Amino acid sequence: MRNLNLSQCIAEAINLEMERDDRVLVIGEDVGVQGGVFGATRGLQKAYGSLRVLDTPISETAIAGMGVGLAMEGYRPILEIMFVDFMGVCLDQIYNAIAKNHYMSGGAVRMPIVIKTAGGCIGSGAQHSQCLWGTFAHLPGLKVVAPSNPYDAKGLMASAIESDDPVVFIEHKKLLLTRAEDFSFGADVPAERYTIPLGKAAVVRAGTDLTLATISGTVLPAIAAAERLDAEGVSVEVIDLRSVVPLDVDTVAESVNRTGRLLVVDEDYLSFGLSAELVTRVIESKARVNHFLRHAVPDVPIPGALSLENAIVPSEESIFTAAKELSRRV
Amino acid sequence: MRNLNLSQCIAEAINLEMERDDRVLVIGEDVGVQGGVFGATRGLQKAYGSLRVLDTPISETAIAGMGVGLAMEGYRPILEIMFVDFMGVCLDQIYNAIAKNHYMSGGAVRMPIVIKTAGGCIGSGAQHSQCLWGTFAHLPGLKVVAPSNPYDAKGLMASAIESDDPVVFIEHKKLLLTRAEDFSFGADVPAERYTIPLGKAAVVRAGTDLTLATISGTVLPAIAAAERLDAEGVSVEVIDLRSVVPLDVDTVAESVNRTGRLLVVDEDYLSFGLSAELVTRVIESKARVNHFLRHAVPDVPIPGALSLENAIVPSEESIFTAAKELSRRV
Amino acid sequence: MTSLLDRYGYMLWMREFELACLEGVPTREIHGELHTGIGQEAIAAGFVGSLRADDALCSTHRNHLHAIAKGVDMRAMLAEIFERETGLCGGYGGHMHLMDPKLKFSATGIVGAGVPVALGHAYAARLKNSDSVAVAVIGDGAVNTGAFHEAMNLAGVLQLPLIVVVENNEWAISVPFGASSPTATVAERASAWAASGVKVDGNDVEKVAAAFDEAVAKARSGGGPSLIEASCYRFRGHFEGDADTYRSQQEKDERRQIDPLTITRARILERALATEEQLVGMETSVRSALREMLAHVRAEPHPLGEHATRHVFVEAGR
Amino acid sequence: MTSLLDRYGYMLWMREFELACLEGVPTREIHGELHTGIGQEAIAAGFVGSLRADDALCSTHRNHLHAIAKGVDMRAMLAEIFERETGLCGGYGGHMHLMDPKLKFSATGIVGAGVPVALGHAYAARLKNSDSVAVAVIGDGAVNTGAFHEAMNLAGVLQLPLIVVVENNEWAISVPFGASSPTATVAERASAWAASGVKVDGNDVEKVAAAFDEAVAKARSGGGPSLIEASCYRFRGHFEGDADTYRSQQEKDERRQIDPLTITRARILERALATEEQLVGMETSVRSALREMLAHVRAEPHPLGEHATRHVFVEAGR
Ligand SMILES: Cc1ncc(C[n+]2csc(CCOP(=O)(O)OP(=O)(O)O)c2C)c(N)n1
Ligand SMILES: Cc1ncc(C[n+]2csc(CCOP(=O)(O)OP(=O)(O)O)c2C)c(N)n1
Ligand SMILES: [Mg+2]
Ligand SMILES: [Mg+2]
Repeated sequence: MRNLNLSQCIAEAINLEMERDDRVLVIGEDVGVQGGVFGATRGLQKAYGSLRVLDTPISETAIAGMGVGLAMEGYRPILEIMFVDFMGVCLDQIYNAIAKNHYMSGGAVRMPIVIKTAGGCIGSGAQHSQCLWGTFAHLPGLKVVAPSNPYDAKGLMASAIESDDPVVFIEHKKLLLTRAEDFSFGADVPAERYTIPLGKAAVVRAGTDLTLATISGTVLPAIAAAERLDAEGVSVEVIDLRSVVPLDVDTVAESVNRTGRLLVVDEDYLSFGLSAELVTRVIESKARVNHFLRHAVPDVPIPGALSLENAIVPSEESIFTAAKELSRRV
Repeated sequence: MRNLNLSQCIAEAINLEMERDDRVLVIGEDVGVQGGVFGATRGLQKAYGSLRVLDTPISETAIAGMGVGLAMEGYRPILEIMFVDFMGVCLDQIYNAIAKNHYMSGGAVRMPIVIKTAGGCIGSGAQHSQCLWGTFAHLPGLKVVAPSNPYDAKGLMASAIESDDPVVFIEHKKLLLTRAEDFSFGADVPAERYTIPLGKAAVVRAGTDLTLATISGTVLPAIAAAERLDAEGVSVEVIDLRSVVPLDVDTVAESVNRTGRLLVVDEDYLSFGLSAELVTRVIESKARVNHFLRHAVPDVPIPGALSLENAIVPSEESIFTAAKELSRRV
Repeated sequence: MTSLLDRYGYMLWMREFELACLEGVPTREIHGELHTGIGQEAIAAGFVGSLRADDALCSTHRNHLHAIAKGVDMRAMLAEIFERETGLCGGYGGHMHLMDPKLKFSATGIVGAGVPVALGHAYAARLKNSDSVAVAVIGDGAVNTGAFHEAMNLAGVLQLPLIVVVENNEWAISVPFGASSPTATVAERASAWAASGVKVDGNDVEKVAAAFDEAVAKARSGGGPSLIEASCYRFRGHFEGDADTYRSQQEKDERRQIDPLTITRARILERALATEEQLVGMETSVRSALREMLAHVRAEPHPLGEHATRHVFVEAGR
Repeated sequence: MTSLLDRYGYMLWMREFELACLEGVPTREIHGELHTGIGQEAIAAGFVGSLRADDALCSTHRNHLHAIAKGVDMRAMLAEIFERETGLCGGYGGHMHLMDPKLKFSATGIVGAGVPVALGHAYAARLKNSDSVAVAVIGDGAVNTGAFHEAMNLAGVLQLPLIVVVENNEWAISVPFGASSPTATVAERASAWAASGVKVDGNDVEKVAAAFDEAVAKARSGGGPSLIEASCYRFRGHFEGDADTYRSQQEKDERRQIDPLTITRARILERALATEEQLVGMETSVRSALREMLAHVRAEPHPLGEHATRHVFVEAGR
């Protein structure tokens, strides 16, 4: 096993795409010389030069808008917005241009753009800890991907770059900083190129009593919680959604049909986001949902102190408690 | 009856608040000399001068950020972002500062700000037709209000200004342009000041067979569709949610408990928005939801041609069809 | 070299095109806020001849004239504006979103948002090691957007072939230039972004053309970005339906006297580049060509509602 | 008038405060990216004496020194940074979000975002017809944000009492100033926003103080906005934990030799404003005061998890 961490896998995926396709570019703050604040673009500027891997000023609107123009010129830009929290300064280009140009042009224009960014909680407070996949998912025209492990990160990034649609690719900061050997799954990453299709969830743990669907940084603690629930006689199936758009309702519905119980765990804000959409779509799919529960950040900004953060962000412990409660509902 | 249109009612509400409270300001593009592109701030600059009613350059980030500073100084600014579609250029100040400063300061700072904007479809294409209340609602710390008629517009605006919390106030463009006499309800607007509490839905039509919950521009067509469904033997209760945050789940749940059927109609995008959240919360409330249906813009940007727009935006006709279908489910 | 007569021809097409558009508003064939460039033709007509197909042009809500200057098919434009299936974007875009990727023409309804897009085109020229350039046309109001600053800044840093033309018609809806600009001109701000700055009389098509051509030549030869401010006046309301009470009747009456078409026409006669009869002939033929185009467009079908969910994604979505 | 000795005292507090913060990182008492201003003390210390309680100061991710200069309670700051319930924001904010509304001090973690907020404070002064001013401190990297431009522009249009101080430490994380600025200095761009522009040696606390005081006086008397560029160097990585390999060891070694505290100290001795013993005494007492403060803060409780859902709304929400 190569024991790469997640950020290395991302860099490797981008490297392989840049190697096979000259049109792939990386544009953003600190992506070049530094190789990304999380190392997820390491080595790329050395390999491909400072034109294809461009360090920009702190000008996210310029970065995003450049991506639009470059896509129109036939390029496939990867735009790095360092933290997803900063999206508010450039969302206009993302949702009014990148997401809509294909539609507004009646299909004539394509926007094969990856918006690469980091999300998730690591004790950084309200402006550096958000997930916001729900925000992007609400806006038509964007695919929204968030990997949970090194193997998926590499394969999903390859697919995101290869996709002719714009993809918001949210890397979890905690996972970026986790060493591969600390992943209970997906730590073994082949050196060669491979892709994982966008929109296919993964059943990362089989179970019979309860379906736990989640994504990104909460997949690992969900699995850990599930292991502990075995001891309590509750068999939890854990599904890693992998992407919010497309949302793989089929895989979840199929599971819920067997278990009858659905727990959605979401590190993003609870309301008007992933959890309600998934619950609703699973019910709409006519799956047999006897009980469901949502466990997410309870519509609170992420607090500064870790003692406060820990109280509102789903953790192994809180997932365990939520799953147990759901398993007992009658 | 005074026969004021909705934009006049808004201007009247702001006028009354500015009269009783010196701290209320209006800041935005074309709000002063022109009185707003929809006339919703008409007369205010004449009455209160060009300092309290400030015409700004096209600089939404400056507008929103100014609001933050002014709120810290004890003012109660009404910030006009002309169309809700333009939020992408200044969302940072809205969700990272306005929405979070109260929280991040541990309650020490208050942000009594109204973000006043226009949403909804009137044949203006993908960048001038959005509703986006789902976007704001997902972000904690913002109240989100969208009136459906002149009476509510006035009373809700008064409450929004009076509120110590930030309120995103979304006026529907079509309603702004509709004359009061063309409203089937809420057209009679008293001249004096009154408030309507934020977060209280209104049952605008009583019914027994089906609960139709909606907001803003689709309330009127929902009522019209309900009238027609009477003839088909389906008695539809129509609820105007009035605000997305707070979301008055109790009123909807109480109704659904009687009707057993819930139709959510939403002019915003279908997924990851109001419709799933409401459905989920109503089910969570333990109301007896035998059947539900969501009818919203099917995750498509708003097209340019009206013939396309009409096909994807809920209308009296499409609401009628959806309600009828839902009423027949067994 | 594009002759003055050629430019006048373009201006005629532009004016007649806009007049044709006006017809669709009262008839409710065109929805939303239609913005026309009537009175501002000399600026776009000044672009003609300097740009190649591989140069990019990113425009605004007031985009028709720029599209014509870039060579976009007018009939497809008119059909798009009249919301027909045969439109440039199949009816999906509408009048604020004319897009022709083959000619690298695009427009946006968000003020200022075209400048970063043009920056991307300019960067593509650098990547391709080509001498193509990118033009962003904006209004005076757009100079105050963050997007403008960020894009100008990066163009300055990288010395990219970006030309930003500011159509300074003195108004951004109801806000006069002086109420939104701390400087007397836009051009004088250019050095803040290491760009050349020049202000020209935007009613003088030759002056515009000279300044534009110079900026294009400079950009092509690696000389970096330029900011061209062209003064002009918006003859009509901000959009069709705008009561336009914020501008005094006197101002409007006076300023509309200064019509770039009249000016150009007089100059042509003065220089004997054409006779009165020739000009009348040109005018009549453009007018009737546009009448015909409009009639054809009006006979074309509207896009089918059932197609409205197409083109959200290239691949499977949701 | 604030004496040089007073300023040195402030600089000592600032340095020791930052050193105290550093201790919380390896112990995991402080989470997230801690940014310190070590090496940049002369700038904030130059503010002292010019600002009143009713003047506003809007700061950045690197905000501790500015808060100290504004007079924010250091113990409450330290407690906030160490994530205690007794912190300035009760632990809800964290080190990037120190806020003290009584002193009109606030900070943001979003680069550039403090300038429009300061603009609002400056506009409040206009509304109140008061002579208070608003200061935004930003880094060199923030000059390229749209927020900066929009706020500067409006301040220029309205000639508001806004002072923007740019701490030009030559780096925005790994991006050197030259790779993000098209001009050699920030100050020379000021005229684009009708602001005065001046560049000062940010290691010289007296030069900073003079320039700052002049800008404040100008703003107080209705003279409009100023842009002050103060050169400096960030002694540590961008945040604690930054490998900081983008700056050469040689550069770092050389530049850290130019320490504003050393410079100021030498000047004090040179001018015989204090004796070596007096200075050592000051240094020792500040150091021990901060040790004591830190010890106290460390004994204070963390906020209770069950309180995490407070303060989302003033009134009932959801
Ligand atoms: C970001 C943004 N803010 C506001 C608007 C609304 N709006 C459309 S055009 C316009 C005025 C533009 O003025 P200017 O740039 O001078 O162009 P002109 O209309 O005069 O050609 C405004 C405020 C918008 N489309 N986008
Ligand atoms: C809008 C935005 N983009 C990016 C970041 C990430 N970021 C934080 S600090 C920083 C560099 C800031 O450089 P500068 O303004 O020079 O301040 P310095 O850190 O040097 O004091 C960056 C890019 C951010 N916080 N906000
Ligand atoms: Mg204009
Ligand atoms: Mg810096």
